[in-house]
Amino acid sequence: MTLEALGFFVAVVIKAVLFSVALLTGFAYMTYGERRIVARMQWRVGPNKVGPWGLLQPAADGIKLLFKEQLQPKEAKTFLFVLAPMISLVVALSAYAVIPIDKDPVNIFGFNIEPWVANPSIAMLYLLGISSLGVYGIILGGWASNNKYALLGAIRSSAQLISYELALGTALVSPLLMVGSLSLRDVVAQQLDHSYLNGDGGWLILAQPVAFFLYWTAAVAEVNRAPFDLPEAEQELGAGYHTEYSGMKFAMFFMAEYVNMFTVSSVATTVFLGGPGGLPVDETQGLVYRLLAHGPHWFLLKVYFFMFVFIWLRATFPRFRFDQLMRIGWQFLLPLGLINLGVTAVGVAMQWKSYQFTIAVMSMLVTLVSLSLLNRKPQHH
Amino acid sequence: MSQTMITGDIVSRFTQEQLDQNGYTVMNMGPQHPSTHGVLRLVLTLDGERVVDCVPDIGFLHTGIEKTAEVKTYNQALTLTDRMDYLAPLSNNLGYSLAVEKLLGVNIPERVSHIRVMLAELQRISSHMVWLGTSGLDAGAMSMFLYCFQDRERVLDLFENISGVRMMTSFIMPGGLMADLTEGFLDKVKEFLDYFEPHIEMYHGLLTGNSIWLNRTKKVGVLSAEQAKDYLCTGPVARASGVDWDIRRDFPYAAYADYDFKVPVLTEGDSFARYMVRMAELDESVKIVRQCLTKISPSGVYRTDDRKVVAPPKWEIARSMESLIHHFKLFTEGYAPTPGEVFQRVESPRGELAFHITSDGSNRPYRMHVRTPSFPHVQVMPVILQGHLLADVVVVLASVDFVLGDVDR
Amino acid sequence: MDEVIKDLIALGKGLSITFRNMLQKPVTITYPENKRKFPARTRGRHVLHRYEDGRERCVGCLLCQGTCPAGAIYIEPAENTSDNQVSAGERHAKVFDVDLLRCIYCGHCELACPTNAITLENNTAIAGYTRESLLIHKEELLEPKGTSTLGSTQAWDPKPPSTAPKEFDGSETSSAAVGQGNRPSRTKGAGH
Amino acid sequence: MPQLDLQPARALARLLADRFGDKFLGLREDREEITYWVDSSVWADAAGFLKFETDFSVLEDLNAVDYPERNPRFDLAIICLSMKDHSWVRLKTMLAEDQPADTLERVWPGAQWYEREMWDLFGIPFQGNSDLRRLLLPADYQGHPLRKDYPVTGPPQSAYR
Repeated sequence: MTLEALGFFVAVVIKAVLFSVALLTGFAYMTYGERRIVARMQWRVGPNKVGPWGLLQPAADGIKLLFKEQLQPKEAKTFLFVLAPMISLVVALSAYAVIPIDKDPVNIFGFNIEPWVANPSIAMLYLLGISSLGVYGIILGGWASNNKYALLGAIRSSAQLISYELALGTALVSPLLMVGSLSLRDVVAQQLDHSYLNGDGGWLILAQPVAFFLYWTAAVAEVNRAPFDLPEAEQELGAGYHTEYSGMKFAMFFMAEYVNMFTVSSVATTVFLGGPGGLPVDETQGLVYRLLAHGPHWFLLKVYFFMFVFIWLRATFPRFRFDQLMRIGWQFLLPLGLINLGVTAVGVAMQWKSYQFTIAVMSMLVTLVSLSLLNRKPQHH
Repeated sequence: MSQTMITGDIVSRFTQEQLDQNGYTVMNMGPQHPSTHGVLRLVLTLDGERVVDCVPDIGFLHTGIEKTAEVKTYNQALTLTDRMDYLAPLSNNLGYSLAVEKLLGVNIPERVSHIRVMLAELQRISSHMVWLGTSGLDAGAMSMFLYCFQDRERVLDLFENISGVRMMTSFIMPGGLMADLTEGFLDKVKEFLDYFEPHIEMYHGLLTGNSIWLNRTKKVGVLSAEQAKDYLCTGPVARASGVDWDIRRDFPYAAYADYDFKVPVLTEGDSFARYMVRMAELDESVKIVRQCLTKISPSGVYRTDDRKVVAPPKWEIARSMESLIHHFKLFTEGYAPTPGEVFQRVESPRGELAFHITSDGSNRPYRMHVRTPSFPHVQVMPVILQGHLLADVVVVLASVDFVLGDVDR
Repeated sequence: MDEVIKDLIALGKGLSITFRNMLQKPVTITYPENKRKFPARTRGRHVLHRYEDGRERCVGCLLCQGTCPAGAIYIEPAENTSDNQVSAGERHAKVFDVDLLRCIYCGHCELACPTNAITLENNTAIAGYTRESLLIHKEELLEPKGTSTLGSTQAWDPKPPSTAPKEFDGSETSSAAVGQGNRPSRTKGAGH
Repeated sequence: MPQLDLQPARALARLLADRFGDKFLGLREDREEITYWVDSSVWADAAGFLKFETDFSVLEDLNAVDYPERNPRFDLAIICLSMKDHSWVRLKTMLAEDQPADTLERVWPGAQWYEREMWDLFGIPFQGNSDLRRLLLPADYQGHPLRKDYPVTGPPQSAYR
């Protein structure tokens, strides 16, 4: 092995560890943030006792979960029961490997550091593939618990994830078609290096609002968050697939859920909101300009915005019922996604400018609305 | 019922062979379950997630109130009634007090009746707030729960202000009230109404127009008017099914005859209709309490002056021999109505609450039977739930709004 | 599709409500740093009161024990002697136990007490590790020597006509009935 | 309060007397409440008569009272409501110990649980009830606690004493 290859390898390992640590810390503070924000939305204060403003609450929770008794039902399948939360967490963490948190490699102390763990040219495929693996953890956990509530949660989850995977994929294909690459780095570069008005760049949410809406809806369902949190609907199923889990095993499921939230938010940021892009200034003017133009802070800001939306949705909406969830996925999101994809494909073939895509997509929406207005039929159950 | 085991544990209406053949699962929902609103146990037979059959099992909260009342004096038994429907203790107090008063033949001053109406309506608001919050929560709308409980807290603050406790007030007693209103109480009630009324709008904004909520509740848990009557359903559950029946209007008690209010009736009979009926009742309750405020003087007579039923004021026993004797007689023996029986119904937030008290001429009720509104509502669950999904079960349970203390007594 | 638009508007309305509520001040109180004020009538733990001269108000008449729906009160009355005048009357409560685990805080005891000796006060922080610790005795119930309060009595009772005596001293009624013994009545024509 | 008009009650009593002859035992008015007494042999028929041939078609309550010294021992009562003219009546019968009463389940399906409750707490068997099990108490419970001879604190050997 050459020295260069070894260096690369070490760098990747270090970055992977750093990303994991950052994600897990982020998860911990996300739970804190969620509790505080939801509390404020409900006229409460939230955790404020442990440490200043309750900031050490996640640590306290972590310690509690670590030392909590690990309970396991007598009839549970031990191996799978233990394996399931691990699958969930590992899969959730590995999805993050391909997400670029800045545009270009940064030069620090002479080392050229790439702000991503890996940059395969099929990053998007990798993401979709790996995120659909997450369902294994849930299914195995629910089944191995030998609990009917957990099993129902697992079944709901698998059906939901598989259905929404399609909508999610279709929604992502349209912007990728415009970019013409599956590499997330290219997606970011495309959005940052060109301008929207000139025709072939700009944040893709402008050119693909419908795709963004579809992606976001499917993503909320994909990570089992309200109002699509059927697999763990505590009012119906106790806690769904992790009913029987306690202590650190439960915490792993919990982490996986939040890391998945980070992942889908990051993908939304990367694909639709220009990733680490910030203000349209000339980055060559100096460090300040560079920071204004792009950087991990912009990326985090956007991700946290999406996380806030997750929390906001959870605080507001009732939960869907299973058949309704399926109907939305198959009868609404997927057809709309396909139509959008068709429109986009035509546009790409005809080499439309970005704003032309916007116009086309919006007019497609208007057509659909007016068609349905003309063709209104009584809503059946 | 083919399978009743020796221990009496209900498994399902189906035999094991039938279950295996059809691929049904039996699932125990409760008694420890977040959405059974207490300790109700539903034995659900499921086909996938679809409910094929449901056998309710009650009695986990059976406290023998009817038996206990037989060894308490009439005044002591009042405190038991608080604990039946613990979300509407004042309505229970009112029903019991009216029954005992009817048994005794006592006349109640008008002001007392108006205060009773006001308290009962405030109680209705607080009880409906629990219902709204929990049914929102059961459907997954978690903020609803806290908003509603906050509003309920405000009502409980009012109760605490006049009675010293928030829930088990025992404030309405046979013969009148426990004490007079506190200073400024009516202003506080007005303040509460002004605070509360915009919140009804907020709840409508959060749920009524929300398509997720509509989808979850419309055409879910349909109960026809005939079924409602056959299964003794009353109150909002029956009114949502098109049974135009409200004790407050049709057998006016206390001072309800003097009040102007509408009885909301819908005909759909589904969970959404039950929701809308209760939301409309909130409006009506606010209206009634507003009318009360114009009719009640801030202080004045708060119980009957019949010394055989209520004790004389404390200052009087220091002056009057007769008062002292009455005081002692009342707190040792109580009062003894002549033999006979009465049936007194009131409209509790959950429906018709009726006290059926039999007296044998002693100072204790010979038999106190309570016809509680929640009891038949649990009985009707298998009828409503047939063919629904598991997720609908919790919504229907919440929309019917029973209290297990009320069911089991 | 038009329904979808309508739905989205309704959903947006819900979101705006929760967002607006987020900007409001929380309504909760951070306990134990801040405590809410109890109303005067709060029915919490029982207190036995004294007269200003230090004698106990309770005359051991057993009314509260008799009227208690939960059977939470146990009293053993004893005679007052001339060298040990514990209460104002002829008898006093030698033993006065309240079982806080049985008590339902209904307030019937304070309604029943002819001398306003027992009241429910706003001490609601009642907890203990053993059953015994929650069976409280006379020493814990009595207000300390030297203090003389009326407790929540005034919050409950209607105001007496101005001619009424301020507190029960046995002077205007049949003293035998409340255990006042044969002390001479100061005014003629007690009763009506 | 206006005096109760007894005319409609007497009319209904005549109807009941025509239908059930000497099985209809009479009419009693107390505290403005009307009670019709029938013999236990026509219990379900009288209830059915009230539901299907009069306006008193809604069952409100089913209640029993135990008089241990008396024979027959139990009073069984239903309250029937007329939603049309806002009035109600009480129909009562007497039952000896262990004497079954006819079920009202066929008249009002909702009577089932009320009868189960009475079976559970009083030990009154209801003939024809489709599911006569204990309702509130555990299935292996001994005795019927609302009977007057059942001690309030539970039987002497009871663990709950």
